[in-house]
Formats: sequence, C-alpha cells, structure tokens
Amino acid sequence: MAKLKNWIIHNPDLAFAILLAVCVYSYFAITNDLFFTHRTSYAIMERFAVLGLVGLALTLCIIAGEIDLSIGSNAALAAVIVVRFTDSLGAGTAALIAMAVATVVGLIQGYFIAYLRIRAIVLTVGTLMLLRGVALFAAEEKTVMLTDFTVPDFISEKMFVYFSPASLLVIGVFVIVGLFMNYTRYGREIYAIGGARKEALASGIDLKRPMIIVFAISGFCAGLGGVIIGLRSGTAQALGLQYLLLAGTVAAFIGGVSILGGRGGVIGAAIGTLTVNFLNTGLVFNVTPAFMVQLYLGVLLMVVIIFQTGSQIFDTYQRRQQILGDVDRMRDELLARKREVEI
Amino acid sequence: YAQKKGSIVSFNGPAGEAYIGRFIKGIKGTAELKGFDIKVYENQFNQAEQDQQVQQVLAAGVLPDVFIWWPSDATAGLGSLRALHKTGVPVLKINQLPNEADKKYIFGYAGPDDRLRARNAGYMMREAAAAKKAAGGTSFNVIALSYPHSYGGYGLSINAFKDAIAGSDLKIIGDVDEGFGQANGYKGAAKLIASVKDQGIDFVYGMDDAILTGGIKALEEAGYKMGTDVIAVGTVCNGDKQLIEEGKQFGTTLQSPLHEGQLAIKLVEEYLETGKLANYINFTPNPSVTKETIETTALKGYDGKLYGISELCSGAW
Amino acid sequence: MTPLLKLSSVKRSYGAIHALKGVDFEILPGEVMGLVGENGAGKSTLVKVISGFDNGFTGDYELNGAPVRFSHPGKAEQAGIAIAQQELSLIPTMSVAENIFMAGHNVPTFANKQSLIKKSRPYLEEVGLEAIDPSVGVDRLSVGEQHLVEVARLIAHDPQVLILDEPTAALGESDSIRILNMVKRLSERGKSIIYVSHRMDEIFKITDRITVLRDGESQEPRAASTLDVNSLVELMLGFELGNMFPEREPLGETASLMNIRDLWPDGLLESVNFDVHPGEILGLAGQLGSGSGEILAAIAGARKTRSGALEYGGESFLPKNPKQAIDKGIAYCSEDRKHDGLFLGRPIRENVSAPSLGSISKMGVMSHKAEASLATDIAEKFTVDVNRLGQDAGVLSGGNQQKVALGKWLSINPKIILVNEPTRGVDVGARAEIYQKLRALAADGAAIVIASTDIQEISNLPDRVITFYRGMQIGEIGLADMTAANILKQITDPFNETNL
Amino acid sequence: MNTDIAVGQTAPNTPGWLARLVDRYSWLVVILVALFLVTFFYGMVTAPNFLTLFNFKTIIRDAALVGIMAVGLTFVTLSGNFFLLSMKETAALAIIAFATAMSQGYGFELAFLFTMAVAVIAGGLQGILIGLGGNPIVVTLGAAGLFFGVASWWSDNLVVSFRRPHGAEWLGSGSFLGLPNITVAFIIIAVVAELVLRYTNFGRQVYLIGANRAAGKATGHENFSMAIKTCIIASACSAFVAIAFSAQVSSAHVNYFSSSFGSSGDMTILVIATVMVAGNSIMGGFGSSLRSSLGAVFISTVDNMMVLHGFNSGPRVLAVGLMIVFSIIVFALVRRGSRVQE
Ligand SMILES: Nc1ncnc2c1ncn2[C@@H]1O[C@H](COP(=O)(O)OP(=O)(O)OP(=O)(O)O)[C@@H](O)[C@H]1O
Ligand SMILES: Nc1ncnc2c1ncn2[C@@H]1O[C@H](COP(=O)(O)OP(=O)(O)OP(=O)(O)O)[C@@H](O)[C@H]1O
Ligand SMILES: [Mg+2]
Ligand SMILES: [Mg+2]
Repeated sequence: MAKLKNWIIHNPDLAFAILLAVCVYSYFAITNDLFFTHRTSYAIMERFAVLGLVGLALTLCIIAGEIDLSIGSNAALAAVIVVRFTDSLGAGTAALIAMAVATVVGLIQGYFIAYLRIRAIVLTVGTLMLLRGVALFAAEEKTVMLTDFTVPDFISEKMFVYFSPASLLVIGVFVIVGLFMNYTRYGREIYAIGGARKEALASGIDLKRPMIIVFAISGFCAGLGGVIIGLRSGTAQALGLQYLLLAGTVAAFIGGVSILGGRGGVIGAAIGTLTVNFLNTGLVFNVTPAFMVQLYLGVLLMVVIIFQTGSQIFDTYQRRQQILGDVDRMRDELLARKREVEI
Repeated sequence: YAQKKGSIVSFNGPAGEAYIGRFIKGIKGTAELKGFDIKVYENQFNQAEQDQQVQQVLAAGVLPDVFIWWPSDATAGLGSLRALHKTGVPVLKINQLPNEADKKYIFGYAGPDDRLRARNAGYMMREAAAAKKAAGGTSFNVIALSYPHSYGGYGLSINAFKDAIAGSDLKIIGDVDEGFGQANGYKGAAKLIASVKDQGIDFVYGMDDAILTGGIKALEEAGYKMGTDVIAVGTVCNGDKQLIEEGKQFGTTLQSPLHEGQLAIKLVEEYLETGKLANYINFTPNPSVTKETIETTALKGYDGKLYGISELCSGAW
Repeated sequence: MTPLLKLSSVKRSYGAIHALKGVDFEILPGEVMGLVGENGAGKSTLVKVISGFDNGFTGDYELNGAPVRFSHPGKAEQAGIAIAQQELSLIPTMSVAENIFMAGHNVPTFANKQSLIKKSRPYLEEVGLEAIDPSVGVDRLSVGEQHLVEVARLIAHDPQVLILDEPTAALGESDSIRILNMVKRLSERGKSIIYVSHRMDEIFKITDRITVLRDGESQEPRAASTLDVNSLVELMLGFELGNMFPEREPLGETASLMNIRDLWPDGLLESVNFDVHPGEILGLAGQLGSGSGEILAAIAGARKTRSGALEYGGESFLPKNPKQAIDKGIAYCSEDRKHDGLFLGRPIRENVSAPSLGSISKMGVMSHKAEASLATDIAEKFTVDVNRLGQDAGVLSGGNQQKVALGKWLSINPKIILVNEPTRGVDVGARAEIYQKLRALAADGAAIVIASTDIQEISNLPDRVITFYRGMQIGEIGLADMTAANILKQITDPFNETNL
Repeated sequence: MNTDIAVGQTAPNTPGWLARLVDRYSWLVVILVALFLVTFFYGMVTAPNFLTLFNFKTIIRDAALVGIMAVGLTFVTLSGNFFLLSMKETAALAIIAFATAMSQGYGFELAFLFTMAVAVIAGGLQGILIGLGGNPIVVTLGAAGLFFGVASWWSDNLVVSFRRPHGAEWLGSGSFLGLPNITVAFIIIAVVAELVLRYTNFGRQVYLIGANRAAGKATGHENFSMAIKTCIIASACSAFVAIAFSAQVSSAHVNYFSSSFGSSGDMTILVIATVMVAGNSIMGGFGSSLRSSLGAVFISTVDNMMVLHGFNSGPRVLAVGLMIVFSIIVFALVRRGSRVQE
C-alpha cells in the first residue's frame, strides 16, 4: 500500500492517466452493455494497432523534447506505397519497402534536426507538406487499391479473442521499444536530450545519435501504421491519414508525457491511446455525432491540462513545504546551541 | 431490437458538411415516417477512420436489417464495404457511383449521378453560349474550377461536362483544383484568372456551387461583371442562392441531399419488402435551376410531400 | 619529459570576435597545470578545443606526439581527455547514477537502474558523496553536491587528462576544499589535470605550473613556485594591480534607509532583523546554505517568505514579486546571471534597458535614441565595450556578462542594490572595476547589500558585515575588527564546537 | 554550445563581397541561396503572366488570410509561448458568431464587436491556462476541440447566411486604390504589428520574455499577462480573418476553414509553417512579424508560380513543401553562422 502511494507520488502523471483510462472504460462499460464484451475489446485493440503506433512515436519525440508533425504524411506515403506494390511484389516485400522508406525519411529528418540544431517542429512542419506531395506523386493523384484481398483478411483476422496479427505485431513493437528506452544507454540518451538539452550536450552526448534514433523510430512507427491501415482497408489515399497527427498527440498527452521532455514512457503511450480508443468506441456505440467526439476529446485534454498544471503548482507547493519541514527539523537543536553561546 | 418495421444503420460523413447535414435530415425524417429504426454513424470524411468505425460498430455485435453506406471516396471505401458485406447484411451504397470492385458487395445504389449533373451543367452553358452568340458574342472561353484531381468525382464530372459542350463554340482554357469549398474555390480561381485572363474569360464552370461561389468572388474582384462579362454555371446547389437571383450565376443543376436521403430509405423499404430492387442504380433527379425557374422548382419527395428549392438545397439558401 | 598534450598556435574566432589568437599550450604527465586569465581571455574556449567540444579552430594539436583532431567530444573522451565544463552539465530529470554514466566509452550499452547504481557507488565515495543515494534525481542535490557529482562523472571516465573549468566558482569553502583534495589525489595517481580558476589561493595551493592567457594569447607556462599572487596578476593583466579593493573610511551615523523586520525567508531557521544605511556597503557573510543569498532574494520579492516586512520610505511592506520591488527602487542581481540576470539571445543594449522600459518611452512608445544613450553611458560606467552594444549578450565572457547584469540596474537609478555573489566567475581585472563601481554607487547615496561566499571579498569590500551560519543570523562585525579570520570563525564555527 | 562554422574556409581570389558573405555564412549557405534564387527567378520569368501587376495583387490577396493569422500567431511564438493549435477552430467559432449576429440583423459594427469579444474570451482562456504554466500544445489542442464542438452545436452544422446588401460588403468585396480591402487590411495589420514589436514597450517585452522568461520576471516583466495578451492577439487575428471571409461570401459554416483537401492543407498547419518559414525562432525571442508576413507572401508566390505553370494540386503541394523545408534549412544554417546558440 505504502509502496503504491510512493509510486503514485513518483509518477503522478502516469497514475492520473491510468485513473482516467479506468474511468472512461468503466463509464461506458456501465452505461452501455455492449461495451464490455470480447468483440468490443477486439475492436478497441484493432484501433490500438494504428493509433498506438502513432501515440508511441509521438511520445518518444516528446520525451526527446521534440515533436514530429510529419507523422501523418509519412504514414500516408507508406500506405500508398504498400498498396501500390502489393499486387506486383507481394505484401511482404511491399510492406518492407514502405517501412524502409518511412524509416529512412524519419532518419534523414533526425539527422538534419541534429545537424542544424533546430527544433523538430520547424523542420517537420515543412516535411509534413513535402511528404504529402511525394505521396500524391507516388499515388499518381489517384486512390490506389488492391485487387486481391487475402492479405487484408489475414491481418485483421481474430486471434486469442482480443487480437489480430496487426495488433499483436504492434504490441510487440511496444515491448521492444519499451525495453530499448529503459535498459539501453541509447534510450537514456533520448531522455537526457529531452530533459536538459544543453547539459546533455555539455556532458558529451552527440546530439545526432539520439535524435536520429528517435526520428527513425517515429518514421518506422508511421510506416508500420501506414502499412497496417493500407493493407487492412486494401486502399490508400495520398491525402488521407491527416487525423493521425492530432489523434496521436492527444493520445500521447493523455498518456501523461510531459512537454518539458525527459519524462514519460511507453506505458503512458499505451494507456493514452487506449483511453482515446475507449472514448472513441464508446461514443460510436452511443451514436454520437462527429463534432461531439471532438468536443469530448477537447474536454478530456482540458482535464489533463488542468491536472498537469495543478500538479505543477502542487509540486512547487510540496517543495516549499519540504524546505520548511527540513528547516523546522534542524531548527530546535541548532537554535538551542546558538542560545547556549549567547548565554 | 428490430421490433419495428426494420432497423437501418447508415455510415456517412460528418453533419458538419452542409450537404451531408441535409442528407441526414432526409434519411432520419423519412425513416421515422416509414417506421424504420435508424442509427447514423458520422465520421470525419476520412476513409481510414470510417474503416475503424465500421469495425467498432460491428464489434457491438448488433446487426441491422440494412446498411446504408456512403464512402468518403468512390474507391477508397472498399475495406469497409467488405467488412459490412461479411456480416451478411445487405448494403446500399450512397452518393458515390458503384465501381466494378464493389458491385458484388451491394444490392443497389441510390444517389446523384455526377455525370448527369455535370452534363446538365454543360447543356445549360451551351444554351447560354448560344444566346450569347445570337446576341453577337464571339468569344467562348471556359475556365473550370475543379475538385482535386485526386478525388474520384473529378474524372466523371469533367468528362461528362466536356461531352456536353463538345461541338459547341465553348472551349476550356483553364482548370484549377485548389480544393473543396468556397475558400479554395476563391484561391484557385484567383490564380487561374491571373494566368489566363488575357485570353479572355467568358464562362466559368464550377464542379459544385460552393467552389463556384468562391470563384465568382474572385472574378468580381478581378473586375469582371458576373452575368454579362462572365457567365457562371455550377451544380449541386450547395452555394449561394442569392447569386442566382442576382443573375451573377446563370444557373445550377439541383442535386438535393434531402432527396438523396429519402430515396435511400425508399429503396431500403422496397428491398425489404420485395427482396430486390426494381433497378440496381437509382439516381436522384438533377433538374436545372436558373433565375427564372428558381422559385418554381419543386420536387415531390418520396415521403409524398412537395419540397421547394430552399428545403431541397444545401448551402446558403 | 615529452608533453602528454601539446597545442601550438591555435586560433579560434566567432565571426568578428577572436577568442584565441594563436595559443601554445602543453601539459606533462602527472602535472597540475593552472590555466588563468581575465574573463574573456579564452580559457573556456581553449579547454573546449582540447576536449573536442569545439573543432572550429586552426592550428596543431598533438597527443603523445601524434597529431589529432577530435570531431566531437566522444573522440576526445576515448583518447582519455575528460572535462567538467564551466556550466553544470547534469540532467536534472535523471538520477545521480544515470548522470554519472551519461556519455563516454565507460557507459554500459545495456544496463538496468540497479546495476548503474552499483557501478556509480565507488566514484561517489571517491568524491566524498558516499552519503547520498545514487537513485535520487540530481535536482534534489545542493549546488555543491552537484559539482561533486560532475567530478565523479569525470573520474568515472578514468581519463589521462582531466579538465576542470572553474569547478569551485559556485562552491562554498568546505566543498571547494573537497574538490582541491580530489585534484591532489588524482595528480598523485599520475593523472594530468588542467585547472581553470579565478581563485588565486586555489591556484597556488594545487598547481605545479601555470599557463596565463591574456586576451586570446598565451604566455610561457611558469612553475607555480616561481610566482606569487601579485606577479601572477601582473601577468594576467599586463600591468600591476594595486589593492583591488577601494579604500574604506568609517561612515558617520546616518538614519537607516531600510529596516528589515522579522524577515523569514524560506530556508532560514529563524527570522532576521537588520538595518541598511544609505552610502554603505553591507556584507552578508556566510557559506553556501547559510541563507544570506535567500535574504537578498526575499527582499527583492524573488523568494517566498514565512513572514516579515520592510520598513522603507515611510511605509512597511513586503514585495510579492520582483516588479513591486523594482517599482520601489530595489535592484537585485541573483548569483546565477545566465539564469535570470541576462537575456543572452538579445543585444546588450536591450539587456541594459530591460528594467526601465518606462524611462525610455512615452505612452508605451519607446525611443531608440534614448535607449542607445542610456545603454552607452551605463556601458561606459561599467567599461563594457561600447561598440559591442549591438551584439547578443551571449557572446560576452563571464566578466563582461556580470558587468551588464549589474549595470542594467543603474537604469532605474536604484536606492537599494542587492547583489548576490557580485564577482562569481569574474577575473581580478573585472573584479576591481566592479568593486570600484559598487563603492562609487554607495558614495552616491545608494545602499548596497552584497552576499558573498568569497572570504577575501566579504572581508575587504563592505563597511559592515552581518554573519550567517546554517540559516541563522549570528553576529555583526564593524569596520574596526573586520578581518578574514573573524568572519571565517563566525560563518564556519560560531558555537566554537570544532577548534580550528 | 558553439557550433559556429569556422572561418578561413574562404577560397582565394573571390571578390570581396562574396568573401565577406562566405566569411559570415559559409559556402554551403551561399551556394544554396544562389541555387534557390536561380530557380526562383527562372520560374518567375518562364511563368506566363507572372510578372504582371494583376498577378502581384493576386499573390498578396492570396497570402492575406493566412498572413493575418500568421502575424497574430507570431506574437505568441516570439513571446516564447510556442503557438496555438486552435487557430482554425477559433476562426470557425468566430465566423459562426459573426454570421449569426449578421443574420439576426445587428449591423456590421455590432456583429464585429460581438465576434471580437468572443475571440478575446477564447484567446484569454487559453492564455490564462498557458500563463499558469499549462503546456501550450495540450491547452490549444483541447481548446480546438471545444471551440469546434461549440461552433458546430451553435450553428447546428448548417450554413448561416445573410443576404446582400449588408454592412460587411465593403470589407468582403470592396477595394481601395484598386486593392481588395482584405489585402489592404493584411498590409495594415502587418505594418502595425511590426511597428508595435519594434517601437513599443509591449513589443520589447514580447522579445525579452521570449528570450529568457526568468530574466524577464526578474526585471519586472511577467509571462502570465504576456501569455494572455499574445493569445488574445492571435485569436483576434483569426477572428478578423473569419469576419473578412464571411463578409466576402455572406455566409458562414464551421467547415469553411478546415478544407482537408487541396494544396492549402490544414489551415493551422499552414499558418504555423508560415511563421516558421521566414526563420522566426520557435523558442521565442528572435524574429519579427514582418518575417511572417513575407513568409506568407513567399508561400503564395511559389504556389502561384506553379499554377501559372499549369501544375495541379499534387505537384504544388510538393513544391510548396520543398520550398518551406529548403528555406527552413537555409535559415538554420545562417543563424548557426551568425548567432550564438544557447
Ligand atoms: N474486455 C474484457 N475483459 C474481461 N472480460 C470480458 C471482456 N469482454 C467481455 N468479457 C466477459 O466475457 C463475457 C462474454 O462476452 P461476449 O459474449 O460479448 O463475447 P463475444 O462477443 O461472444 O466474443 P466473440 O464473439 O468474439 O466470441 C462478457 O459478458 C464479459 O463478462
Ligand atoms: N559562442 C560564442 N560566440 C561568440 N563569441 C564567443 C562565444 N564563446 C565565447 N566567445 C568570446 O570568446 C572570448 C573568450 O571567451 P571564453 O569563455 O573562453 O573566456 P573565458 O576565459 O572562459 O572567460 P571566463 O573566465 O569568464 O569564463 C570572449 O570574448 C567571448 O566573448
Ligand atoms: Mg456474443
Ligand atoms: Mg570560461
């Protein structure tokens, strides 16, 4: 119990994210008897397969103190590529090509960001458009589409009640990235450049490596997400998937990552995405009009921000109390000594 | 819970889109009237999201008697369509003409005919051109304000329009595809004008009235007198009624979302009763509307009521 | 003996500024080489070049006789050159252990927190931090402890050459001593150490040889034994420096300008009371953690307090934020100019006018002429190069930055000037100027209160000293018996528990 | 960290001015810029009808709406409060407010004031949260959702239209000295904004707080009020854009500013790109609203050129994206060469 309390105190953001997730889930589970079912869970996991990846990518970026606006465009590009080449080269090869392209795109962005010492947002706001253009070019400005649908059927086939090959793959990615972030020096470097860029550089970290890694991962996630979407629906639009950026960002922040960088983690990303999916699915079940969905997401974010701001203020208050407490502890005996001398 | 006459689930874009807003009113109203249970699922017009949504709705495990399905794009929606079809529930496709790929998954189509409305627009412009010629006009240059070329409807519209004006004096000298809606219509037109104005602009064809409305603003700003210097023809009547009344827009071809919705329900009813449709493809009528006919145009809805132009049209009417 | 590391005619410029104009530098195995020079002499630039943080230089660089050029710090680190830079380089969001194993070849590729903690312990003991828990975030440590962690990280690289750029600048007496002992031990183990500092006493305590930089040019390294403070200062400045502290003669009795009543800033054990007189320089003496700095901050509205009031100008109040204090004519320089003393990315001119935008503008519209003239005469008063007023404050070296950080307050012509660590990381030359300036301001009738951990400074500049020990106000020392010894006694051992 | 490009790379026998340029910025930049200028001017001269007064007007007018928003956003960015992701949703809310008021028949003035009031509240709320230390991205992302939701609900998703003649026509379709009034408004706003930033205390505070928040506080300039002020300015600018647009088409709809297709892409993103493209520092403290205005003109120039060359939206998105990335890189290199990086 004390342990739990301690844990909560040490990562309040994550704790709050979990609380939020539980609340949203149970709300719908109670109000809508269709919600708490295996199928629904399955549907949620299917959504997770894509949004989760984006949420993960953006979480990493934010941990590194950056943000990748180009993620949606990158995913769209990957989707177009995979759909275009599946018929000719087979899904496997096509998927590999698509993901390779997306990853390399991310990698190059990472390199430039580190080399130019600019904020990612500055560069990616440009690449966001650039990659759309490329995607349009790759799709010849048409909606590309598969002729053979065996692959789509396979990747969204139900497994172990809740899962599909797609969602299992994504969960795998989560696990690997999670291990990477927590148990390798490269992961720590990413936390470092996010937590305090100047200090990290002064302590001899070469900005290029972590930056390239982060954006390569981000690109990879975008690519994989695009591939899954493309193959699942069997079609792809160069101008599609714009919503991924916002949805992913929302997920990341609801997952409790701190914009200041250096804090947050993979679990948060997962929780955040799930929360968004719970909300989304639940609202769909209640046949909510589209704009209401946006409104609720807005409310959710507001709750998060009010909590975060609140906890910041509380934190400073806490620190102050700590100082005062320490003082009071030392006070009596030191003052006593002082009195002695004066007498 | 289909205790009533039957239950319908409709997937379509957001009511935030003026046109779809009317469409939803249409299906809801008529379904109500005919005693159907209807659920309308909106999605931000975005296929990937609709696919997810279909997933979720199916996950609920409660199936209706019919699906009404409006893909965000003629071809992109195939994934959703197949998912719907797998449930064994019959699917009626809306608004986007069926293509080879999805014919085998749907029992019919209800909605507009992009080609028909474009063709009618073409014919109207022909008339106008003829009149102008009779009045001694000599130049007949047309600029087209198009949907994005990456959008399915573009090909259908532009080709039908070209067919319609083929053999007349009209000739297309420019085509810009800035995007949907008034803002893009304006931006696109402004640039196009700059590039072709010294060839002379006499006619403007808007793939829908929203785009055209923007275009007309751009032309006016460029100093053209609409209706005299330049004759504008649009379609869909999702633009600005007043432009037609003022004669700034020569005409449009009515395409009523309300009507489209009602037609959909009618077909569902027909299918549920007879197990099939009299005809597979069912178009909403596209009467042409001009300044003269604007007040008199009216259509009998499938609910038997007679609707005037302002109920039929979307946009600023 | 062949030098372990040798640079010859190294040049480095930043656009127009020539930081290094042909520097020769060498260090022998196992020697402690002092690197001294005025602010802006190029010390930091030089050590950045040596440690691979800056490879935009021209000239030759030899390690063990072989020419090298490090494209980035990692390379230098692998070659056995490790540096603790002038600015702290710890990641506050991460634990001590993680910080020690941040970059370099000694960092394990795969490791969980536990193993890092285990690995880090010996190095922490080495620097005398065995008490702290390696798993806590460094932001929970005191500044002194943080610098020691920095050194621990340095040692963890097990380098051949260690570079310490002003490691003690921010430290109190006791922590400084820890570091110096550290350096001694390492050199006994045959490590070469480059030690950059402005503290003469340290330099002579620990260095074998001393290299002097004077605006970007180096001089022959001298054996420390052949030099004394004056000759070294002369080398640094190029001219003899008399007593750097201005003369003090006893002030007549004056009505107090401000009375601090029961002021209890966070971090102090009890509330404090004292008066401030116009025309005097009052010194608050105390080591790090004695609370002297906190008192200044509290008076300036920059720190929370439990209670207290300022009786000043006929009213009794307590500023809630700096603005209120400024409006009352109270100026405050914190000890960390980079954090809240300067707008590094903005021109010096704007830095100077920042506190007094009102005075250079009519109805919210500012006159750039007025600003320029304001900036110029402040710059002249503080001998900042007037032609550099248009440049970003960030390109100035420590000393000049401090002058700007201080000088900007003249623009509100303040009645009370509070300065925490007036000359931290500032060279003797600039120091003398700053002292003169403060004295002159006092002479003009302002009341100056400085808090300092530098014993030399605190015993020679003020007219009156109030001493503090671990958050308690201890005593007051008048001009008569103001000696370093007296002050030291009161701020290190007021209750004569240890017998020095 | 010093990441400055070493001097002395200047090759011999280069003319003095070039040498000085290279000395300041390095070869890379000089070459890139030269490259850019060449292609740009090539495009200009080969584009039919590009170099006409009419087309020039078209370009400015095309830049106007995004430009106005960008100028507004610049204040937020310069003051170190990143940017608002709610620009287009604020506009959506504002346009509904305006059109509703107009259609209810309160003339232009009242409708204008009403809309501005709405904008001020919208901006102020975000400003307060940001000023309290809320993360701008989250705050404005959430606000975006709320505003859009409210606007949709308010307008019941219908097109709100008001008939001509109405008091707003002069703004929407009037013109002054042959320039559309919207263009005039853009120019005025751009100039005023720049003057404010350069010659007023407020402007200076924007820069100072943006450059170093702590030092700002220490010298008596709090970010709390600054965040509120700048957010209000930004959303007032979006509101103005909304009003101008609504005045032009005499109607309003929540979706007018979220056209997801076409080269215009997402309005908010385009606005942010506009602020970034001209080299304003995202961290605040460096840049100017003039840069943003020019950025808007630059983007619309490229786009315009492409249209005149007869490209359709696909290649145009590509070109615009390419140009943005390109100029961002160049600016980054230039700043590396000339300024210290903290
Ligand atoms: N996400 C979940 N976690 C734990 N238990 C669940 C979950 N979903 C459902 N259950 C339990 O399992 C029961 C069976 O659910 P349900 O009958 O909906 O499965 P189902 O929809 O038939 O699954 P499927 O059709 O995929 O075989 C539920 O009533 C609930 O008690
Ligand atoms: N990044 C930079 N850009 C421009 N000029 C710089 C930069 N860094 C240092 N300088 C200039 O180079 C000169 C040397 O600076 P440096 O920091 O080496 O001096 P220093 O001897 O370390 O001074 P201090 O004792 O205050 O640390 C100074 O004039 C400084 O203004
Ligand atoms: Mg079941
Ligand atoms: Mg230095």
